[in-house]
Amino acid sequence: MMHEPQTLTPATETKMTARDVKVFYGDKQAIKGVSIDVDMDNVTAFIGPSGCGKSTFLRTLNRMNDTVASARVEGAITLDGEDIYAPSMDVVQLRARVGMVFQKPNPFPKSIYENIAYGPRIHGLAAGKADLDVIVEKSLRRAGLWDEVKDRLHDSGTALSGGQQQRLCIGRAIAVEPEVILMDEPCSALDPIATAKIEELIHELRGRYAIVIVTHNMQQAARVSQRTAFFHLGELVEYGVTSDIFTNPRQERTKDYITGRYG
Amino acid sequence: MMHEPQTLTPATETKMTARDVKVFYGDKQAIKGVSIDVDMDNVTAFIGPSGCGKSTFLRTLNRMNDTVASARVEGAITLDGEDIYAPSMDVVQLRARVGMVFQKPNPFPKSIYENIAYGPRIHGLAAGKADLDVIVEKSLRRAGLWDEVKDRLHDSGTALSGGQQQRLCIGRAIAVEPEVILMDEPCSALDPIATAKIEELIHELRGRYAIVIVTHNMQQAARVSQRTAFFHLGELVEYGVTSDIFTNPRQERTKDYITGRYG
Amino acid sequence: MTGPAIFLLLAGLGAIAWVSARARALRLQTVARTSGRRDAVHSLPGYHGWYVALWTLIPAAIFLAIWANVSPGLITQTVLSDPAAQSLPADAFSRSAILGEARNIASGAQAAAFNPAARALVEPYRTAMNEYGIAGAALALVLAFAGGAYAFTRVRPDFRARTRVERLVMASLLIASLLAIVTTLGIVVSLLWESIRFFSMVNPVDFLFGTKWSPQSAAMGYGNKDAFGAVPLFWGTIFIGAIIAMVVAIPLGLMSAIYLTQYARPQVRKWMKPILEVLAGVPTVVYGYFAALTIAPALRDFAVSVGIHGASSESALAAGLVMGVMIIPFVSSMADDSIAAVPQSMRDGSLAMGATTSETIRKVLIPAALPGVVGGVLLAVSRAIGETMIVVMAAGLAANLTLNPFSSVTTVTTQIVQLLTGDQEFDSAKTLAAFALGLVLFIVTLLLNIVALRVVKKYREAYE
Amino acid sequence: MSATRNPTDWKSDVMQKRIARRYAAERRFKLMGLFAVMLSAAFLAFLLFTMLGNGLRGFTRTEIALQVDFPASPLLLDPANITDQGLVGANLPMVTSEVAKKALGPDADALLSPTAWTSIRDAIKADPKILSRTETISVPASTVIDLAAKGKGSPQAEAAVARLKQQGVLSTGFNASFLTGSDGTDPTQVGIWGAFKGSLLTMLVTLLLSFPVGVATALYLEEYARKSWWTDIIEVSINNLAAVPSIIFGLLGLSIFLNFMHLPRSAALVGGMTLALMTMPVIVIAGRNAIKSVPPSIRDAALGIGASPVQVVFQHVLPLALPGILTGTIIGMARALGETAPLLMIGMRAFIATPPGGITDPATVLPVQIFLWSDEVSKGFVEKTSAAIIVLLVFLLAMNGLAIYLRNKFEKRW
Amino acid sequence: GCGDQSGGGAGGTRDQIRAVGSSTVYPFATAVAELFVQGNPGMKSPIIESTGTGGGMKLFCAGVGAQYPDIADASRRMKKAEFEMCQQNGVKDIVEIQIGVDGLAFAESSKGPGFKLTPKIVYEALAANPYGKGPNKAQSWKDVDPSLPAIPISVFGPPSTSGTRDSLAELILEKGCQSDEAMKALKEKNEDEYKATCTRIREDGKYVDSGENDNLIVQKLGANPNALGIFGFSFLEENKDTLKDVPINGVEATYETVSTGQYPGARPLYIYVKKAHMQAVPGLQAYLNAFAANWAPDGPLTKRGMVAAPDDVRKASAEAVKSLTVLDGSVLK
Ligand SMILES: Nc1ncnc2c1ncn2[C@@H]1O[C@H](COP(=O)(O)OP(=O)(O)OP(=O)(O)O)[C@@H](O)[C@H]1O
Ligand SMILES: Nc1ncnc2c1ncn2[C@@H]1O[C@H](COP(=O)(O)OP(=O)(O)OP(=O)(O)O)[C@@H](O)[C@H]1O
Ligand SMILES: [Mg+2]
Ligand SMILES: [Mg+2]
Ligand SMILES: O=P([O-])([O-])[O-]
Repeated sequence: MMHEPQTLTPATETKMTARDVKVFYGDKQAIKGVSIDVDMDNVTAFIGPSGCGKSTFLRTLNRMNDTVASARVEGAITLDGEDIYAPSMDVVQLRARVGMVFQKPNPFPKSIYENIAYGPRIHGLAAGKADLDVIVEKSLRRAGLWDEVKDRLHDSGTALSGGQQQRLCIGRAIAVEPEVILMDEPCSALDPIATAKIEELIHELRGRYAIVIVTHNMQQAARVSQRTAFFHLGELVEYGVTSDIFTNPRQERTKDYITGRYG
Repeated sequence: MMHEPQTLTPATETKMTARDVKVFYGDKQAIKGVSIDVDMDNVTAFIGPSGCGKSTFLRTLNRMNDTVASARVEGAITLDGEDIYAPSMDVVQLRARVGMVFQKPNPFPKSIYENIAYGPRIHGLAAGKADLDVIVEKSLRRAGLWDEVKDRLHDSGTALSGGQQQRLCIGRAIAVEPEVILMDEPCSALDPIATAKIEELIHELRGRYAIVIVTHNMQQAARVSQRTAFFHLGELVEYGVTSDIFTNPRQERTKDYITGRYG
Repeated sequence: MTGPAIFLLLAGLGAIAWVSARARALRLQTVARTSGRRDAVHSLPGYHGWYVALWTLIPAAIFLAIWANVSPGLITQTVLSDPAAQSLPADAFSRSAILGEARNIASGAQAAAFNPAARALVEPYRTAMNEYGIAGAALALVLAFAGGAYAFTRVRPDFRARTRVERLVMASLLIASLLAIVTTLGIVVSLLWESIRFFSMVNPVDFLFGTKWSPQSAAMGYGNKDAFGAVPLFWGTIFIGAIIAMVVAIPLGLMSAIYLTQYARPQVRKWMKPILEVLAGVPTVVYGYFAALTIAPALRDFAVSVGIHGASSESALAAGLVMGVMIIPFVSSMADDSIAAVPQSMRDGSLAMGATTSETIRKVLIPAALPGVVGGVLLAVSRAIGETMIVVMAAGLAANLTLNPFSSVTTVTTQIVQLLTGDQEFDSAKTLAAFALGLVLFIVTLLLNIVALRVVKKYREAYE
Repeated sequence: MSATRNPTDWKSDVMQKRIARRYAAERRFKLMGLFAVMLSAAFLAFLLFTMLGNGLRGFTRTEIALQVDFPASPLLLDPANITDQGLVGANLPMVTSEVAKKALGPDADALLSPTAWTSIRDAIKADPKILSRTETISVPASTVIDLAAKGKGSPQAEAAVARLKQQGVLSTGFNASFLTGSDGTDPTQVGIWGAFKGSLLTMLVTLLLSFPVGVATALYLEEYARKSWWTDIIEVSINNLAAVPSIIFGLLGLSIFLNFMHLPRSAALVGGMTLALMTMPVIVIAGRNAIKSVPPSIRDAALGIGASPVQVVFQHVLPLALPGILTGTIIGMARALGETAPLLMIGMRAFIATPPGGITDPATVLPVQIFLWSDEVSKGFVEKTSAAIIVLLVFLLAMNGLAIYLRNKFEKRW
Repeated sequence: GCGDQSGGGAGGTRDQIRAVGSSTVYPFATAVAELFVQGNPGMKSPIIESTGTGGGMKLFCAGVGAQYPDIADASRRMKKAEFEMCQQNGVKDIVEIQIGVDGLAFAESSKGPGFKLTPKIVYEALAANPYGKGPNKAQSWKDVDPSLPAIPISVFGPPSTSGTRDSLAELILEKGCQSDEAMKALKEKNEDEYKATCTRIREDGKYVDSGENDNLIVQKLGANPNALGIFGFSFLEENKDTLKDVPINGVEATYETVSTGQYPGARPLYIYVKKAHMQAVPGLQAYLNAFAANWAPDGPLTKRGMVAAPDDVRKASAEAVKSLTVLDGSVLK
């Protein structure tokens, strides 16, 4: 692939913090006390074997876990220093500020234009049609999709290829001007070429948004992230600079995992 | 695992032969002229990448393909010299003689006893209850399950663990005294310990029944079989003594496959 | 020999055949098995038993069925040649009535004669029936023996009895499935046949597009012109079933489905769903009674109190409202299915954008589920326009072309019931009109269903 | 990497107002949903309570205690020889009327049910010895009195009730004859047993015809039929039949079973056959779904061991699918039990005061009986109609409950 | 069976009497059925189906035998065409029994304006084409006759298929129509046109046809004080609390006026019996006897709203029950 392990930008601004976060599904504990900082200028990757709780933890960051009736979150998570689980926090606004991209591209069965316009419309970010047009174009450009779709903005979003759909979903998330973008294995349903495009896009978005990405693919983590968190059985085993984790893991478990002993 | 590549027993008796077998699903040809001999004293493994036709070919050997409406078989397959596709061949008896074990353990939702007794009952192999009891015990013993279940013969077969279920299925096949046993990836749904038990069992059954096993796992093929057939794109690329195939393949394609170039 | 006796005798023979064939097969097979070859034995002994028993029973039964149809004619021929039959009237109908009676008395199905002329014929009938009865029984027994014997000789260890018996099982399954076609044909033929006769009296164009429905005046001999304009019925049907009922059922059904699937706690959902389904299980006659006795008078009082003109105690509104309530579960379960079929990822996608639940439902889920919901509504409409008892009891008979929901309208189904249970004339256009209406109803509901199922199916595929 | 960002100011007033509006809309929408559920449930409750309110009274009846001085009455009866025929000739109605007049005044005829004398007849039959003494016998009151005693009468009737109460002869008791009697002309005397038995016989015919045929068809289509234009036709027919309005089946029954095959009019046989045609597709569709949900691996297992296709189906698939098929059958039968319209077409709407003895006897069924009673003039029939509805609903709810129970109990995840 | 002249069909025996026909006679027929069972313990109750007079005739005349009804109830006399149909189907000997009289009652709500009508007024208000002079334009009763109030014409009545509607045509409309000489002449000249002109009822919503269920008309009148209802006399009797009678030609419909025939809307009620069935259906004679025993004035049937026939008619009917006098088709119209 085209990118070598990324160099870390010295952290300027800590965007989100998690302190001793525990997540339970009913009686079952899926996350066992995780503390982590996500900063603004680097891409953070979550890796770990299947079922270790990467997705669960990611979803606590924008309270998507609220939609699972049995899920319960303990501990403190902040966004710009504000507790996102505080009663005063408005979850609707939180999710606008912390956008999310899912494993399987999930464009709405509407036109490309409507897919992008959806967020700005519900949050009232556009003053009028012209304003909305500007937002749509800008978001599609940032998602690297504009040139491919500009002539067919009113075709259905579901008619695009998988990679285009995923970029559409990224564009959709960008359109509401989020501060953080969470991505849960955004490329695992894509072919290598589409994957490369998304990775490229992540590079370009870096710095503008705080980005957290869950991935199964360790090469991908190495390519796109500057920081990596390794999860195992609901615990955060190791969190550090990506290049260190891959070349010089401090924990035995991490080493075994990245060398393919299990997972 | 516990068994090293097996030594070939000089073939004493050819049990089944296939000559230029072609299988079509509708217009699509899945098997493109395969000829093979299965002998009584050795375990034959079918390997090859996914979709190459291993299962399809295996199922022609006991005419399970008859149940697929679109499937059509050409060529000649014999069992003890008798053409199994001849009109005079009774497919029900054929299947009693050529037993089958499937990828996913599929015990009947009946008691363990009834699972084993079913075959002898429909084929009229037991003269009475006592006779049946004997058959059930013998089959379960051969399947290496007797000690684990002898106290709960009347519990449901579906309540067993996956590996036990698969052994139950083998016992069920054995109970009708088949001559050949076909196994289609019998361990792929099992954990390593259960897999080891099944492989052990195959060893013990060798010689008593002609055994054909499809497997994805090349180590497994090397461990349990004496002859290996390598399929690719519906063709039989190479068929020979297992140790030769793995250490000294004659065909380029075989070599590429066993060294992991594709598949 | 009487029917039951023959039946018992045959059953006995069948049982004997079964037991003996089974025993024979068992004996032969035990011998064959020792010979070693595996395919020396084919079927389980029980199958041999069935094979022989069926050979014993079926030919005899078929013969008896034919005999039961043929022998009465032969018996009557014999009786007619009896001197006592010379005095029979020439006219075929009364002749057959008398003969039929005599036969019934002779067979003991009837105690005394309606018609004195029949009495003389009872004795000849009795003798003739006896003779034919014995002959039939004898032949049946011979057949049973012959069939059984033939089959018995075929019992050999390697005889494929199971295959034969199974072939019969398969044949009977096939025949059972043909009944669906026969029923459909029966419906089409009976409706078409009578409708064609109707349309030979009434111009189909007048029927389909005429705006005046008064079959009574036709029955009174004023002619068929202008009497069978079914448009007011079609309108009434649509007004009640497709408009008023849907105005009630669609919002309530849809919103219930949304609430129960998206908002309600699982416990609430678990209880409320079956409770709402009870609405669809209440018999329509109960709804009709309820509409006529409770709802309609209340609505009329209301209409009168607010000064609505032409308020009737049998209003379109009363029938439509109650029908709408009955339809709620149809709409809600279809809506439920359709919404559930929208992938969870759509919902997640929208929520993750910061949409509220209701925004997600209104802007993403419902648009995505729309084809399914529409299909469900079409099914509900087809059900509503075919509904009979509610409208019979609560909608009235006045064929009005009106938009006033408080006035009385009539529907296709009401008129069918009315035309066929009220006064009937001899093959008058009025009676036949019921079948023509039935035909229209049949075609319309069928089309609605086909379209609805297409829509639903297509939409399901879109997400698979 | 430069960062030119213009983050949205979520804290601004405009945004805060907007969010408040959105939450208000959310609450409204949720309330609308709750309202829809509640309204539907309320309607059901209203219907049930109306029926209960009207109908429970139908299970009770008002009785008047009559003191009958048998030796003094002009009865033409020999106590030693009580026969049915003798009781008929005994002039009981007249005697009853006279006794009543003496006890209750000249308007006694209006107070007692026209069938009041049958109570006295039954008392004599039960114990002929009473003929030699004075005995107090409870006889049913007339409809007018019955209604007034239950609080629904005219002023005159209420006055009469008050008077009777004062005399201490009025009582209210369980109306057993409602459960054992048949149709009649006087609401004090009608019962549902006749219609109920008619329903049972009709359902029996329906079940015996539709269940085997439905299951056989489902098996054939799901297990054996190879896709062809032929099975397509069968399939389309079945789906269509499931959607055909029930009254069309009535037309079919009328023209085929009655006019063409000349089967007996009004009989449970014809009703059952008509309903069977209607129920069969329901069973087929439920059956196919149940059969479909039996995992193919079970079929493979059995085939792989040498079971024939017929054995596979009858020894494995059918037993596993049976709970599902039964659930569908019960639901189909419940629908048939509540069906009225097609039966009207085939003449099952006659006045039949004797329960049917067999499937070829004229009969009526519960829903049709309800329909007939709903048309009656006498006000006393209102509560009887509702009472009959209660009986019907109890049955239907029990059947549906059983279906749900079966479904939950045997719901298997493979 | 092919070639079987004894006729197919499920002949079979019947131990229950079977009657079909008029909805007007239905309550009386069922009441007698009950009395019959009480008087004949062990007998099964007769099966009585209300199909309307014409529908009953159709079933009745279909043939002789167990699968055909024994009795047709009628709220008008059998028509000649029906009689001929019977003959054609082998139903030769029919016994006609008049069981009583019913009045065609005109009624209004007890809160109503107090109509006073004549056949002529009714005809002019309801005819589709009064005297053949074009469609009926009368909107209010005042348009018909200045003596009447100026309220819109609104009449609830039976459907013309019912015997009750036949009676309305014959007893009231034709009489009103014949007040015009030209119409009388027309009757001689062109029977069909006469019939159309004199008996056809307007269909513009002024006359609301309310089905076989007279009970509904009663309910509707209660709700519409300005409307007029037409139905069987027994229903008027049953609902004296909410309805009041509308006199025709100054004659009120009362028990006396109807039974003597003084009331213009009086009409006879009949039952028709197949003589051929008398021997074959157990209890048929007893059922007829039960009719005869209960149709007297003060009898149970009059309590249910039937009007007893005049003495001479009752005597003749009793004789018909006893000797089963066969109906002579030539007296029918
Ligand atoms: N909705 C839920 N209810 C109950 N348990 C859940 C739920 N979602 C996840 N879990 C459990 O929580 C644990 C963590 O799951 P999670 O999906 O977070 O893992 P993951 O690391 O994302 O795995 P993968 O790489 O397979 O996506 C797992 O054991 C899983 O079974
Ligand atoms: N029922 C069927 N109808 C049509 N095509 C089929 C059917 N079953 C298998 N095929 C096709 O036939 C080819 C061979 O399939 P088969 O299942 O035999 O492969 P396989 O070697 O067993 O693969 P795997 O290792 O994944 O089990 C494939 O291309 C497959 O898609
Ligand atoms: Mg995950
Ligand atoms: Mg395979
Ligand atoms: O039922 P009818 O008496 O009106 O014929």
